[in-house]
Amino acid sequence: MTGETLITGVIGSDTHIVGNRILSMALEKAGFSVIALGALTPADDFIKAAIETDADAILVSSLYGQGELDCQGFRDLCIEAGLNEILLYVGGNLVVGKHPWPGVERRFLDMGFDRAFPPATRTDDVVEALTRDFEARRGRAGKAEP
Amino acid sequence: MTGETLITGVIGSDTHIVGNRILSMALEKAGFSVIALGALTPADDFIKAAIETDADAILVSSLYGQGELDCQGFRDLCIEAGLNEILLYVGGNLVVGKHPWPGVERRFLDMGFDRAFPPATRTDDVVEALTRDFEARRGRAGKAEP
Amino acid sequence: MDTTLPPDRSTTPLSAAQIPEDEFRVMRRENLARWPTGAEVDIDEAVAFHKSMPPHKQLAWVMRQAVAQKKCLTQPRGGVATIEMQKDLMRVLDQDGLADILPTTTDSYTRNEQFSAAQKGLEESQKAGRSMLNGYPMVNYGVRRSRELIECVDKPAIVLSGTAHPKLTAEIGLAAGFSGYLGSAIAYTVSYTKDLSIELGIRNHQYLDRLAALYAEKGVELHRRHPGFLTGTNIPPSIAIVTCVLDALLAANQGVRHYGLELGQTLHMVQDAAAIQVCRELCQEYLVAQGFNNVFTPVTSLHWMGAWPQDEAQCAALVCYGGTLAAVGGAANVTTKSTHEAIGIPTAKVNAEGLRMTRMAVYLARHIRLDGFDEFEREKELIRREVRPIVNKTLEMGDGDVAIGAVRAFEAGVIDIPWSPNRHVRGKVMPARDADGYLRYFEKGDMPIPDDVMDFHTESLRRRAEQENVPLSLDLAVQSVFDIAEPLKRLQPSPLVV
Amino acid sequence: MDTTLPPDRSTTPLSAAQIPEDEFRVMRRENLARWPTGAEVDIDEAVAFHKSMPPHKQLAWVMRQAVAQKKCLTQPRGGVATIEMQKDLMRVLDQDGLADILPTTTDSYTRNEQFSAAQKGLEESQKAGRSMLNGYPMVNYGVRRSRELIECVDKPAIVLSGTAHPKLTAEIGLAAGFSGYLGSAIAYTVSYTKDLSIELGIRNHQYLDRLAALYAEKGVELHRRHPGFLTGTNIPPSIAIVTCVLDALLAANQGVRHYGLELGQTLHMVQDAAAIQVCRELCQEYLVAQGFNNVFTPVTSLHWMGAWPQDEAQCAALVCYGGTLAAVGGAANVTTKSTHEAIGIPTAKVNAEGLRMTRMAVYLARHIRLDGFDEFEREKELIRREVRPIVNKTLEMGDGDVAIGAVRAFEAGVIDIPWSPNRHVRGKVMPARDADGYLRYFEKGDMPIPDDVMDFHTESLRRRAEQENVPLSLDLAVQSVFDIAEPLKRLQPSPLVV
Ligand code: B12
Ligand code: B12
Repeated sequence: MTGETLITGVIGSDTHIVGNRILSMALEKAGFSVIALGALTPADDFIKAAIETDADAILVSSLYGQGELDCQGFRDLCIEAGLNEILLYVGGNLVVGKHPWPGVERRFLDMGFDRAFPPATRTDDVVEALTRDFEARRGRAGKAEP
Repeated sequence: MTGETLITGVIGSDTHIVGNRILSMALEKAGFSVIALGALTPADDFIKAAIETDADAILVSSLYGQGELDCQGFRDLCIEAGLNEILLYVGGNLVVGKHPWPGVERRFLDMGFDRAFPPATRTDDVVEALTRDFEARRGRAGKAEP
Repeated sequence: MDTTLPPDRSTTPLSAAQIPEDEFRVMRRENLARWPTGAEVDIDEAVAFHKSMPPHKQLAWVMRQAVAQKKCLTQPRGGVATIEMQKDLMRVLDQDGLADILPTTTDSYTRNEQFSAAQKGLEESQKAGRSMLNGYPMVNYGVRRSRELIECVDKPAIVLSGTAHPKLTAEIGLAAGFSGYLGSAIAYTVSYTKDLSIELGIRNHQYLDRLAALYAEKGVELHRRHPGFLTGTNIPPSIAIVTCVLDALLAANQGVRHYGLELGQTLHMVQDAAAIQVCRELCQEYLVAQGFNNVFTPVTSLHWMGAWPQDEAQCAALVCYGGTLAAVGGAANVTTKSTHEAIGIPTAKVNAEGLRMTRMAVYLARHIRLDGFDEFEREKELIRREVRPIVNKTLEMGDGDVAIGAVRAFEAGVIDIPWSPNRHVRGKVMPARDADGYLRYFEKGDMPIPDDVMDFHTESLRRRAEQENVPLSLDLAVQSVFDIAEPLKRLQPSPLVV
Repeated sequence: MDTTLPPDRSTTPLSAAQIPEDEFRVMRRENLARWPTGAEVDIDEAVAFHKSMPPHKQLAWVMRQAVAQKKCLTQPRGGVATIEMQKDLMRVLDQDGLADILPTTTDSYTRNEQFSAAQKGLEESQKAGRSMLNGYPMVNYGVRRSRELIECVDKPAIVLSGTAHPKLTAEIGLAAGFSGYLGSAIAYTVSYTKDLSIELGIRNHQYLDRLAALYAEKGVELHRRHPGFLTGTNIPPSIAIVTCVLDALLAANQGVRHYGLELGQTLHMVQDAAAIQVCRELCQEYLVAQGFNNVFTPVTSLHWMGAWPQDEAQCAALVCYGGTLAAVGGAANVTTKSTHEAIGIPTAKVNAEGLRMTRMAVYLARHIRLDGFDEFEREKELIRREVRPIVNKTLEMGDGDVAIGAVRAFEAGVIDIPWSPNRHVRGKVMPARDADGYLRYFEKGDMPIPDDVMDFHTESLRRRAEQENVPLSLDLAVQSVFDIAEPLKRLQPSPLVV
C-alpha cells in the first residue's frame, strides 16, 4: 500500500487551518505518513521539514487569496535545497476573487506545482491523485511494489 | 386645467386589473374624465368606446406578455374608425420575458403608439406625460386654453 | 367550430350534487368536439397510461409522500409557446432547478378557449424563434404530442391553467398524463374573468372535478388543486381560506378525494404559518362536517403573489423568504417565482435559480415550527374567527347546498374579493398592511366579520397610519399594493435619514 | 526597522488594570516608530478631525441610533490592494449596496505586520491592475492617504483587521478617521495566530483598547467591537459569548465604554435569536457586576462564517437567511457576505448585491420576534447554563483579574475553541450539528459545562446519528463542518429518493 511521507501546511500569513487539518486527517487515515505544519507556515519551513523527513510530497494549502504571492518561486526553493523530484500539490482558494479555474490552475502549474486543486476539493480525490502519481513514479523509477 | 376624456382598459385576454384600476383612479383624481373598460377588453371595444365618447386618448394596459400580439394593428383600427388624431399610450409588461426596455419601446412605437411605458411606471409620470402631450396638441392646433 | 365561450348546455338547476353519469357523458362528448384534438381523448387509454407510470411520476402519490415525510416540495411555474421549447424548459427545471414537480403553464388564449388565436401565437413564435405566448397551447398540441412532455422527465407534472374554462384543457392534459391539475370554481372565476357568473364558473369546475373523480374511479388518483392566490393582491388569509373551504366542498361533492390547497404568502412569518395550519384545519373541519371523511388536503405555499420590486437582489430576498415561510409554516409544497418576476416570464435558467434559492431556504428552516408561540396561536384564532362566520353564512344561504350558497353569498357580498376584475364580485372589501406587517382589513365590505375582530384590524391599521403620519384612508390600502415593490431606499432607508 | 513581530517591552506583570499613562506614552512612541507612516499620527489632530465629522459619519453615534430606533444596519466586508481600488469599492458598497457602515479590510500581511511584504503586494497589484492582496495595506498608505477613504463617502467607516497585532494599524486607522475598530484579545489570538500566547494577545489588545479610550477621554467616542466569530467554524453560541464577556471586561478595564459584540450565525433561527439576546444580557451582567455600569454593547450578527456551498443560488439563500436571522434576533447590525463566498473575495458588484439581498431580508422580517416562545426561552436558559460556569471559573482562576484568569483558563482548557490554529488552545472541544439543526457539543473537552447540559447535547446528537444511520463519532463533527456547504442534491434530496 502507501506509506509515503507527506508534508502539509498552510503557507504564508494564512490561518485557515480547518480544511488543511481535515485533509491531513484523511491522508493519515489513507495510510500516508503526514507531517502537519499547521497554519501560518513560511515557505522555508515546508522545505526544511521535507529535507528532515525525506518526504515524498509537499501539499501546500492556501485559502486567503495571497497564495499567488506566497507560492512564487516555491519550486526553485525545492530545487535549491536538493529536492529535485519531490511531488508538489497546491490547493484551496488560490487567488483573490472568483475566476475561471482553468486559468488559475495554469498559473500554479506554471509556477512548478505538479497539480493544483480548486476550492471544495474532496479529500478522497486528493488521496486518489496521490496514489496515482506515486504509482506512476514507481513505474517510471522501475521500482516494483514492495 | 385638464378635462380630456380618456379610455383605459386591459387588452386581450389579460385579467391584470390592479395597475389599470389604480392608474384609472389616479387619472380621475388628476382631473381627466376616465372611461374604464376594465380587464379582458378586446381591441374593438377600445375603439367603440372612444368613438362613443369622442375620447382624446386611449391608454392600453397589457401585463401578461401577449400584448405584442394583441396590439398588432391597433393604430390601423383607429384610423379605419376615423380616429385619426387620437393619442395612443400603452404600458405594462409588454412582451414575454425580460428584455432591455429600449427595444421593447421601439416595437410599440413602430406599431403606432405615441408612447410606451415600462413596468413600474408611476401614475404621476403618466399624468405628466398626458398633460404635456395635450398641451403640445393644443399648441399645434392653435387652440388657446379655454 | 364555435370555441370562444363553451355554451352551458346543462338544463339541470345549479346544485352541488354530483353530475349524473349519463349527463356527464353527453357533456364530455360535446366538449371534446370543440377542437380537433378533442378526438384524441380516450379515457381508458389514458388511465392505462397513468397506471403505467411509476408512482414517483404520479403527483397524488408524491404529495402523499411529502406529507408523510414532512418535506416541503418545490414547484415552479413555466410555459412557452412551442413543445420543443417546453421540453427544454421542463428539463432545465428538473435538472438545474431540482424541481420536485414540473409545471406546464398554458397561454392566456388557451385559458380563454381562443384556440385559433393560440394557434396564431404558436406559429408566430415558431417563426420568431422566441415565445410570444405566455404559456403552452395545450389544446392545440393535443394529447399525443403533449404526452412527450410527460415522457421527457422522470418527475410528476401539473397543468397550471388560470382560467374559468378548464373543460377542454383538462381533458387533453389529464389524458396526456399530467397527474396534477390546478384550478377551482370560485378562485379562478373571481380572478380570471370579467363577465362570467359564479354559477357558470362553478359548473365549469364541476366538470373538471367530476372528470378527476372519474379517473379515480378507474383507479388513478390525481392531484386536484385549489389556486388560493385569487387576485394575488393582498389577499388576507381568511378570504383565501373561505374559498378553499367552499371549493373543496364543491370538489368533494363531485367525488374528488385528493384536493390540494394553496395559499399566497402575506410575507409575515406568523400570519403565513397560521394561515397554513388553519387552512388545513378548517377545510378538514367542514369536509368532515359534510360527511367527507377521507379527503386528503396537503397545503402549498406560494411565493408572494403581489407586485414585486424591480431590483433582482430584492427579488432574491423575496424568493428565499418564500422558502423560509413555506418551511416554517409546514407546507407540503412551495410554488416558486424568480428574480425576473417584476419584469417578465423568467428564462429557464433564472427560473431554475429561483427553485434552488427556495430549496436551500427550505432546507435552512426545515426545523423551525412556531407551535405554542403566543402570537402564532392568537393569529390562528383570529383567522378562524374570520373564516367561520363567512362560511357558515354561505352554507346557510344555500340551505346546505354549497354551490347555491356560494352564488348567493357573492350576490350579497357575504364573500368579497379584493381587486377582482369580475363584475359579479362586489369589490368593496379592501385589505391593507398594518404597522406590524400583517395584512388586515381596512374595509370588510359586507362580509360578516365580527365587530371586535374588525376593531382589532382597524386599530392595527390606525397605528400604521399614525407611524407614517398619513390619514387612515383608501390611499393606505392602495399604497399597500406597492409596499413590497418599492425600492430599498424607500423600504428600508438608512435609519439616520431624518 | 524590525517590524515582523513587535517585541513586547512591557516589564509590568500581566493584569487587567488600565495601562498607566506614562507607560502607554512610551509604548505608543515605540510602536509608531516601527514604520515611517507612524510619524503621521498626531492624536490631537485626529481628535479634531473626528470632531469635525457630522454625527452620521461617526460609528459610535450611528450604532446608538440603530439601537434606539430598533433598526438593523448592514455592513459588508471589503478591502483591496490599492487606495484607488479601495475608494471605488467603498463608493459602490455605499451607493449600490446601501451599506450603513463602510468597511476597510486590511490584507493579511498588514495583519501580521509584514509591511514590506504588503508593500510588494501593493506594487504587484498596481502593475497587474488587479488586487493581489486580500485587503488594503493601511499602514503602508498611512494616515494622510487613508483619510481619503473617509472623505470619499458620507457614512461611517470601520477597520476590519483580523490579527492579534493591531497596534500600528489601529494607530493609523483611527488617526485617519475610521470611527470603528474590530478586534479583541481572546477572539483574534485564538483564530488568527499559531504561536502567540494568550498573554501577548491580551497585551496587544490592551493597547488597542487603551488607545480607543484615550480618544474617548479627548471627547471622541469610538465603536470598538469584538469579533465573536473566532474560527468561524461551528462555534456554539456559548463559546462566542464567553469570549465576548471576557474581552468586554478587558476592554472596560482599559476605559472603553462603547463595545460592540459580534456573533456568527449558527443558521438555526431559535438558537441565533437566543444567542443574540443572551450575549447582550450576560455581557451587561458581568460588566455591571464588576462595576462597569455604563458600557454600551450593541450586538452584530454575522452571516454564516463556516464553509459555503459552491452554487450561487444556494449562497443567495444563506445571504438572505442571514438577514432574516439578524432581524428576528433583534441585532443592531448584520455583517454580510455574498454569493461568491465559497470561491473568492467578491467583486464590488456582487458584494453590493449581498448587501441589498440582506437589507430586503431584514425589511421582510423586521417585525418578527420570538419572545415568549417556549423553545426560544429554553434555548436561552441552556446558553446561560453553559456560559456562566466557564466565565465564573475563569474569573475565579484569575482571583478576580480577568486577564490572568483568561490565560490560566486557556492553559487548563476551561476555555476551549474548536478548530483553532493556536498552540495555546487545547483544542479538545468539538461541536456538531444535531438532528434539529442546532449546534451542540459532541465533546466539551475540559470546559466546566454541567453534566445534565452535556447529556442534553449528547442525546440530541445521538438522534442525528440514528437518523442518518452513522455512528456518533468524531466523523459526525467533521461532517458538520461541511453540512451547509454540500450541494443541494445531498442537502435536500427529493423526498422520493429512497
Ligand atoms: C398580481 C399578478 C397576477 C394576478 C392578477 C390579478 C388581477 N386580476 O389583477 C394573477 C395571479 C391572477 C395573475 C395571473 C397571471 N399572470 Co400575473 N402577475 C401579477 C404580478 C405579480 C403583479 C401585477 C400587479 O398587480 N402589479 C401592481 C400594479 C399596481 O402595477 P402594474 O400592473 O405594473 O401597473 C402599473 C404600471 O405598470 C402602470 N401601467 C399599467 N398599465 C398601464 C398602461 C399605460 C398606458 C400606462 C402609461 C401605464 C400603465 O401603472 C400601474 C400603476 O402604477 C405581476 C408581476 C409583478 N409586477 O410583480 C405578474 C405578471 C404581470 N403576470 C404574468 C403572467 C405571465 C401571468 C399569467 C399568464 C400566469 C403565469 N404564467 O404565471 C396569468 C395571466 C392571467 C391572464 N389571463 O391575464 C407575468 C407577465 C409576463 C411577461 N409580460 O413576460 C408577470 C410580469 C409575472 C412574471 N414575471 O412572469 N397575475
Ligand atoms: C472559516 C473561514 C475563515 C476563518 C478561518 C478559521 C481558521 N483559523 O481556520 C476566519 C474567520 C478566521 C477567516 C479569516 C479570513 N478569511 Co476566511 N474563510 C473561511 C471560509 C468561510 C471557510 C473556510 C473553511 O474552513 N472551509 C472548510 C474546509 C473544510 O474547506 P477548505 O478550507 O476549502 O479545504 C478543503 C479543500 O479546499 C481541500 N484543500 C485545502 N487545502 C488543500 C491543499 C491541497 C494540496 C489539496 C490537494 C487540497 C486542499 O481540502 C479541504 C478539505 O476538503 C472561507 C469561504 C468558504 N470556503 O466558504 C473563507 C475564505 C477562505 N476566507 C477568505 C478571506 C479573505 C479571509 C480573511 C482575509 C478575512 C477577509 N478578508 O474577509 C481572513 C484571513 C485570515 C488570515 N490571515 O488567513 C476568503 C479568501 C478569498 C480569496 N481567496 O479570494 C474566503 C474564500 C472567503 C471569501 N470569499 O472572501 N476565514
